[in-house]
Amino acid sequence: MNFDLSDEQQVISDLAAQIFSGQSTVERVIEVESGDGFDRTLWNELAKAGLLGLCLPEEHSGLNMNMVELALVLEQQGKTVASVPLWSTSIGSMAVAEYGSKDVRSSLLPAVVEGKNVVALALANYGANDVMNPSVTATDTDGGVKLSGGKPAVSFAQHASHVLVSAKRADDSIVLALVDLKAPGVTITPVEASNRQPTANIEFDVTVPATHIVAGLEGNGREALRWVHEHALVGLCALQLGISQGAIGIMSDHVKTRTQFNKPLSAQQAVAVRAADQFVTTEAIRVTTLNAAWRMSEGFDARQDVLVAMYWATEGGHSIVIACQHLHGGIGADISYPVHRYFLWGIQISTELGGASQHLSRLGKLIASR
Amino acid sequence: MNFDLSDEQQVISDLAAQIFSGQSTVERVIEVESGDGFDRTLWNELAKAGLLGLCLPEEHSGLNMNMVELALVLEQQGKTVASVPLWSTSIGSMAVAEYGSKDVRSSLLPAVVEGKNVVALALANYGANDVMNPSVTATDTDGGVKLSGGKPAVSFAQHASHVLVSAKRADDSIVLALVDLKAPGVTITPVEASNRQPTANIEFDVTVPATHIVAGLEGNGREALRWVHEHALVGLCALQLGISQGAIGIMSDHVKTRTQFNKPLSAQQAVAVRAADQFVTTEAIRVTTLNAAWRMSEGFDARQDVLVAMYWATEGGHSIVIACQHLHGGIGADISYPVHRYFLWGIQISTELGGASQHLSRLGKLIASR
Amino acid sequence: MSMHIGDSPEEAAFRAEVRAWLSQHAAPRSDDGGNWHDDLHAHSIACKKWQRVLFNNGWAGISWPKQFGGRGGSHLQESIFNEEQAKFETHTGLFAVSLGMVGPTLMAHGTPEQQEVFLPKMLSGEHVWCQLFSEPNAGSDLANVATRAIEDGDDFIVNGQKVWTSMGQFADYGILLTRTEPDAPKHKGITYFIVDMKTPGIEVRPLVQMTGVAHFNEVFLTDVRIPKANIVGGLHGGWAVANTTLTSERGFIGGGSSSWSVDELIDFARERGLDKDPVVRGKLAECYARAQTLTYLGYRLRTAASNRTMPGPEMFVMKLAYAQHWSRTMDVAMEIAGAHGMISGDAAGDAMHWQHNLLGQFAIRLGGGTNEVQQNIIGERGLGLPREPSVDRDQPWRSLAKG
Amino acid sequence: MSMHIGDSPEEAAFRAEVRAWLSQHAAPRSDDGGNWHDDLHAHSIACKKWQRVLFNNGWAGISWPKQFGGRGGSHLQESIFNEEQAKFETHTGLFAVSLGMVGPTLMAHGTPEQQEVFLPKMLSGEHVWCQLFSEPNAGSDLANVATRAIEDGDDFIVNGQKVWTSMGQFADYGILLTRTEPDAPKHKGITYFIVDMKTPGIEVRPLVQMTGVAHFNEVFLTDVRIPKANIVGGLHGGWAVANTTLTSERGFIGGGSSSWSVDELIDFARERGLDKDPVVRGKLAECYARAQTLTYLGYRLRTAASNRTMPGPEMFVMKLAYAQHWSRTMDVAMEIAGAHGMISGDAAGDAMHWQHNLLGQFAIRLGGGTNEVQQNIIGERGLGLPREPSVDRDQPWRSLAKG
Repeated sequence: MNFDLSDEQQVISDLAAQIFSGQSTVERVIEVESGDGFDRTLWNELAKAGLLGLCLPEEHSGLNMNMVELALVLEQQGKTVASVPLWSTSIGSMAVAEYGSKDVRSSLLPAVVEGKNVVALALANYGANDVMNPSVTATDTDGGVKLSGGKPAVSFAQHASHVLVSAKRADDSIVLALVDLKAPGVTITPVEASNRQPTANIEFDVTVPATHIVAGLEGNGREALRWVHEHALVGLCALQLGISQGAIGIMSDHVKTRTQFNKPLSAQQAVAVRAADQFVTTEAIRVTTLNAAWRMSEGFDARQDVLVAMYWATEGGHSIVIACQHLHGGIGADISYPVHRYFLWGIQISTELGGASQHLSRLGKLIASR
Repeated sequence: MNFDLSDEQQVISDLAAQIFSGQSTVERVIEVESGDGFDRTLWNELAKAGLLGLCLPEEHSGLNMNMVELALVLEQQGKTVASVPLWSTSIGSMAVAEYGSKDVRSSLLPAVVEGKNVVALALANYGANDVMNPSVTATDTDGGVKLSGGKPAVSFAQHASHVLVSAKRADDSIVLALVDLKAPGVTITPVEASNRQPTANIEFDVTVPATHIVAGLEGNGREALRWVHEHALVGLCALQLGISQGAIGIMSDHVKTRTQFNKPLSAQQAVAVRAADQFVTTEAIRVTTLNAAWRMSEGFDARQDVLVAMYWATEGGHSIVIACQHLHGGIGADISYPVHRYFLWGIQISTELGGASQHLSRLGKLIASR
Repeated sequence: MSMHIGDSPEEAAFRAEVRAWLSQHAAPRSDDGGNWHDDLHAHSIACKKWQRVLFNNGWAGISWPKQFGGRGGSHLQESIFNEEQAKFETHTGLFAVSLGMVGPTLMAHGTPEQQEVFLPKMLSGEHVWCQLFSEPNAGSDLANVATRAIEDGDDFIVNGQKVWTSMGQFADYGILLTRTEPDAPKHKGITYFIVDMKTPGIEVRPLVQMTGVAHFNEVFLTDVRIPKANIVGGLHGGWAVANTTLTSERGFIGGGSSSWSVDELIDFARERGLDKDPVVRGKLAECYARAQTLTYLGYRLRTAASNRTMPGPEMFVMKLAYAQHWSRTMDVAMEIAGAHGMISGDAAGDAMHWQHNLLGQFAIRLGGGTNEVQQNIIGERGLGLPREPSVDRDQPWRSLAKG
Repeated sequence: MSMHIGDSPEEAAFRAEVRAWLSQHAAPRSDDGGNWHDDLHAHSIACKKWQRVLFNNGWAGISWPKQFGGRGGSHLQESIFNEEQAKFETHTGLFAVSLGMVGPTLMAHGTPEQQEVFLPKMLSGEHVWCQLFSEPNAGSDLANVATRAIEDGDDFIVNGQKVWTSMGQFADYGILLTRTEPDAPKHKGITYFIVDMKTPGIEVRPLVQMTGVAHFNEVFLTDVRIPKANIVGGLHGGWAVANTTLTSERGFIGGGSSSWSVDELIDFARERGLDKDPVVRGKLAECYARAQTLTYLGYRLRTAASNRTMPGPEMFVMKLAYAQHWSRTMDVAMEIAGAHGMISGDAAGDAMHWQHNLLGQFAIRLGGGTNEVQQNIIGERGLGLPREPSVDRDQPWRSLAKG
């Protein structure tokens, strides 16, 4: 039993902290926001540090680490609300490494490690958004699979080279395809996302060659989608952990220094208590996220663990960013003050891939039908 | 539009306040608790003041008032956690007055007004407790209806002369019967209730004469049960309103006078804020209960209104009594201090006839399927 | 008078009259709640136009006395009018401060001259008013205002900075709190002015919010000259006047018509195929229960306003319940919205409407005093809890540490 | 050392050894969680018997050094043992104060003589200890203790009243906080004693709680004579010693084995036919999520206890999360119980078990400092918020107003 990070993990976490806090200052975030929304300087730094290949196999120049280490890096990203497609690129490329053909691995992964390929994730669906029930339809053709239909709100779609998309055949079997976003038949329509990250809806009317069908040619589509989904969820939890800490840090500084009624806010009725509750919830996100990431890294069944972490990341993360925003009073409403970005990110992550009720429903089904 | 009480209603409320606060002091409550649990002295006072026939027709010596006035009286009972079967006797006798035969009305009601007859209500059921799906079975016989089966946790069953019991025929139609508790075939097994009021489980193996079948001989059983159920629920809301106010009153006195860290508790972090939240919730119980009672009195459809009031009375009432108990610290754990009775009553009312989720489910069904 | 929760026959007749008039003069409300958030300027023009229509037809200031140009009706009638008006595509927000806060304050504390000059043009929509109260270091602790006003002949000269001035960029006049006696305790050295927003030295800078619009402004005052005739409530007597304004504001925020309704949320759930989901239904039911509760709390306030003077803690109860209701409902809305909840702009469709309201919740939580300020007032007035011991109530304002 | 959330091979082997031993010496846990609430006396006898079995078999004080009669094992081993023990019908509550609070305190602050005399008999179960800390006017503000101890030759003479003394009616010894220097600031005039509960002048009066049992007691001390040799941590040095005791208590309350589990709650829902209800399922899931979270918070504390000294705010986080979990779970349990939830006694069946735990929640919320006290500590240690300005920290205790 050891809940502490290993020395190696601590190094990764410190390295990520150094890069994100060094590069993604408030000023830089504003600069990127007013540009195209992709901090390429930071992206190159992450590539140089090897963090874009953190969980990829050594044969493709990766560091061969796993979900715990990725969670530690995403946590640092969340702390600085840095605008880079680390979550989707990492999860998408890990899925390719895990399930993809030799061809697709060799063509995609080394360029991911170098920072040249960016992967988007199209898991969410129009309608009631059951990730395991994709809204894009897949039809087998000679030498490939034809995809038709749309995916909403894909972050960084307009800057990505590829998108990992889930689709469903008429017989309900599932296909995971890596689609070249420059291919004809792929239509990208930028939309505004609440957290201001570059985001687009994508329409597919394209045939993907068999080499780029990452999973689903041999009946393993559902298992692979579940794998990607669980890894994506834990990635979101890790981001939310960082966002919560970032929000709480700004809020703590505020309530310590802001004086009303001739004493600091933190000494006013209820403020300290509310702040403390946010700290407790953040710790819940932390330990459950680490546990889920660890179980996944070890190859254990982590279905329930992921849902437990997601419960805290959605319900808890949501209430943390609302409380932090609230405790800023009017100042928080001014968008030249940084706390609102944490609010927007926190809200976004709470709805991305399903809200708290949805995670609790799934968890309830698992535990009550044992 | 007038949300204020009429002068007549104010008189009733004041009268009830005077009787309950005058008679049902903390010392008296303890005395009754250590006896048989029925404050007969108070009961006789209520009879003398006419309050036992508050909503009964004038022809049976009643005051011919309605649910708003009864709610005002039950509120005062709740404030003092006085141990009298006012809720069940009032609702039960009102149901008899509304639906019963001339025979049963004449035989029951005048004695209720005088305080001689006490009516218990057996609406809850074993199992998943859907009030509209009674667990006692009804079988038509010559000249009456045979009842078989049991009802749990009937308050004041051991002191009542009659019980109004809901039962179901094999064809799912419903019967409401007024059963003489001295009749052979009625078995009363006292149980301990959390709020320490006299309570018993009842087993029925008895044939009730047609005169005492209050509803259900002519196909109106379901409608009558709904009528009783709604009135019973609003009665519970009114009790909970009083309980909440009683608990908050004791709590306010405590936090004002209890000194820790050299200042009153009410000036400590978070205490005043938490106390204020309980006040807000109590006001929600108040306005929604009055609204439901008023709509019922006017003969309007009050299904949704009752559920709204019940939501606050269960979810809100529950959190009020827990907060008040909590804010007493260790002192509240000592049962020679009065606040715990409000906690026990509040918890009991929150589960009696279904918890908050159940009321929200029913309400959700009504509003979403419009 | 007996209890009656709903329209009396006279009130129903009035409501019918109002509805008939409105249906002739306004379009029915659109599904997205009149999505005016995006273009404040257009909104302000629409507000002025509508206020002029109201005024010309005798519907402006329904509860205001006739002597001030009002209709001389009851508060209840005004509430009925507002309820019905909310069902139409009408724009009113620009005059919220003027009619909801400045008007009642001037009627209570203004001089006859001030009332005569300003009230009619407020009603006609000719003048738009804003509130210059909050400062960077005077938020919840409003009595800490530091904007200085120094006597100079028949005028005062004002220097300082104000924040959170709603619609300030469109305002013709402002109500302004200043410090005129720094050596008095903080509540006793404040003077309340009327200020012409075109006076030299006033600069209004819009603050863009998360929703992307600039509802609020910072206002900088540099050597702004205000005649003494514009003082409301006497020299150093501004705190009592400010309290009248704030009480009106809280009532407005607690009882104002919303840009959304639970019915719309139920429709939204239905469109998203979630209206049969039992968990979603339970949440919709909770939102519905809260909305109903606010209705009855509102009825009670109206009754109180009709029968007596303003009640004790009821208004604060309403404001808190309203803030809770808003925030809970938006949480449910975002859950229902799902992936759509993350998209803004036209692509988002209905979800955009809810997202706007989610982001807008902080104005409700903070306007008219934070939730915490309301809770403390309820503690005092509802429960009789002693006022939180204050270290600064009786000391000279000048001697207090400034945050 | 790499991260490992769960038993290492060595730990798994130890767990197997423990389980094998337990299954030979104890019966499996019954469904109702060992419903010992009703008969405290029988419970106390069973506790003594079981502690003796543990001691004789080398399982008492697993993490205690061998010099004090312990097993010399790790904290982790002790946790594993406790987890396994909770699956059996074992009685341990009587020694919670002795082993969880007094032992660690004496090991840290006791004199060698005190350690030698008291620790072994604590482990063997021969001596039961209680805590004499809280007073009617010293609850959250424990440093306000007023029980006076006055020097008299080789002894001190003690007068005062204590409350909330858990299991005091069964105790042989107590740890006692007294005021020895009223003219010092309140934290600096406190002395910590060991007191023999059979000393003349000590009267223990049980307090009956809502659950119907008297877990707590009032203790009256009248001219109680205690030798100076029984002082722990030096004259006027009691506050630091008390903090060691309290820290241990919080860890115990946060991490103690429960009289219930979420698995049992799921079974209960199944028995009541509610395990397929989607709303109930969602609530069960929330309870499950909270339980899992406590498990990992516990793992983290254990890791910290094994690798380093006691961590910062983590223990307080755990205690708060535990209190929330308890209270939320009981709410869900009572909803599931329905009408049964209102009945006590034998007729209630399983519902009785949950009702007991519902009523018992306040001990968890209040023991080891109220939730609010924990929240303030987290504010200070977790967020670096300044300590709430205290009016009484440096003044002589004698000069403070007494509540």
